[in-house]
Amino acid sequence: MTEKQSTGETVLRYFAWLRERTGLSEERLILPADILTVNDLLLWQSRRGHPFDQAFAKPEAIRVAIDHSHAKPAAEIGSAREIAFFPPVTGG
Amino acid sequence: MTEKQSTGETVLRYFAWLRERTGLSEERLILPADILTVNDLLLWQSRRGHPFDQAFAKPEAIRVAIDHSHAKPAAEIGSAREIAFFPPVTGG
Amino acid sequence: MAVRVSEADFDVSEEMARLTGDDTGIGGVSIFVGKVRGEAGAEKLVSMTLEHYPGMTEAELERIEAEAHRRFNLSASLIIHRVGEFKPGDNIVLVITCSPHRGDAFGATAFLMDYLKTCAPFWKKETLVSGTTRWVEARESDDEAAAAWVSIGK
Amino acid sequence: MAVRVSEADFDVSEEMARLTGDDTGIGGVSIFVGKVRGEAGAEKLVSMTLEHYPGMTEAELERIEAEAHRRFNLSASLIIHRVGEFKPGDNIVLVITCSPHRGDAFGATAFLMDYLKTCAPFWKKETLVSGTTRWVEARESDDEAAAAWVSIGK
Repeated sequence: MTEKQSTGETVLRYFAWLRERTGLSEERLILPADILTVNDLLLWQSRRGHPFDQAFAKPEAIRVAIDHSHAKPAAEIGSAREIAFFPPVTGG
Repeated sequence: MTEKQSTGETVLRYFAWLRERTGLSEERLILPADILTVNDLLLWQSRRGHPFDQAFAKPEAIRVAIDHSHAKPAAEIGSAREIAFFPPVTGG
Repeated sequence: MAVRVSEADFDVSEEMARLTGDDTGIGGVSIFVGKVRGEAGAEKLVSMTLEHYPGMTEAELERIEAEAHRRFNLSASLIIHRVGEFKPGDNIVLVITCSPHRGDAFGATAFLMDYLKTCAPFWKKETLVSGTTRWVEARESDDEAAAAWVSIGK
Repeated sequence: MAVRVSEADFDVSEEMARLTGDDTGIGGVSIFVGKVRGEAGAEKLVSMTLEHYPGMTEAELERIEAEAHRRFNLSASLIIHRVGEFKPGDNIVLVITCSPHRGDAFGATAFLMDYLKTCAPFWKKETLVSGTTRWVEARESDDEAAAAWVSIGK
């Protein structure tokens, strides 16, 4: 654990219907120190109250990227600077 | 057997190195009545003398089309109006 | 190797000419163009909006492209994906791969499209004639197409 | 459905635009362009001549195209094959297939190229830097590629 991680801000980004349901495209905050994995973060979001509780009610429908790379539910947050939430992609 | 077949002329066409080795792109002639299949025809060509004997020395390297459709060695000549001889194709 | 995310349309001939250049080692060029379809299920589409994740999109497309170059013998490749608002018939995506032999080009273009559809952070929102808007849902068949490469390609 | 045998070069964008027209049912366009390579084995190529069998060529291309439409869900298709004398880098063949879904377009274009290479009566003759001319020999791998469709496609 670096000092940067425990004191630094993380940028959270929201895309597609997650952006619409949270009403946010981006926020900067200091994550609670006990959030270690993507799963922890999704659980925390679902307990954050309106509008996050509804947006994150079905975490299995949500994909997460840490610093521009896809991250699985068990992945560790580590010293992530930017974490993004979005539905499964539909480009192409 | 129609009268047309036994009396009519057949056009023989030659492509790629078969055209070069026979020195012919096309000839019209009445085929001997005992040529029934593609195999018969290839054998006849190989016994026709110079330059056909050399051009048709390896019949397995030669493909045949009857009236614009690929024909296997056992295919019957029938009342073919145009028979073509060529090496395996190399387009595309 | 090149990737581009752009609102602008692309010209297939121009992009192909630029990509092949004077490389006479190229024997086959495989191109795929994805277009906006005019129907969404039983309903007619008015428009489609494509949103993406700037920064991650480019990184992900470059990763996918690099993987294609590891798996296939490629002389050159290009991925262009458009973002913004589109009408039925508009171009969405262009993939071009060049190779000495056609098999590698065919394989690489299919591989790139399958991975792009399941990994690149783009999202489509449809506006229907009825006035409804809705986010397109990911198709299971796309996941399966991408997953198939894991077993056969590595 | 269209086939064309021509000495003239083709423009991919133009041909694609003409083929898709205003059909908004098309979601994927798969294109293949075959080009003259500058090397023939270890030797450098000066030019390549393409001979064909007028009459049979068109008939064979139409048969192959009709078979592709039976096997795949296609909205439109085009085959252009050039004949005459060419330099390294020149275009030889263009195949375009359009479909509601990309899988059918990818499959049909690969199918058309595999069959075209083994069934359509074209022959290539190379002129090398050394002055030698030689007829290109058919590749076994092309026969195998075409044969593979018999078992999986029917």
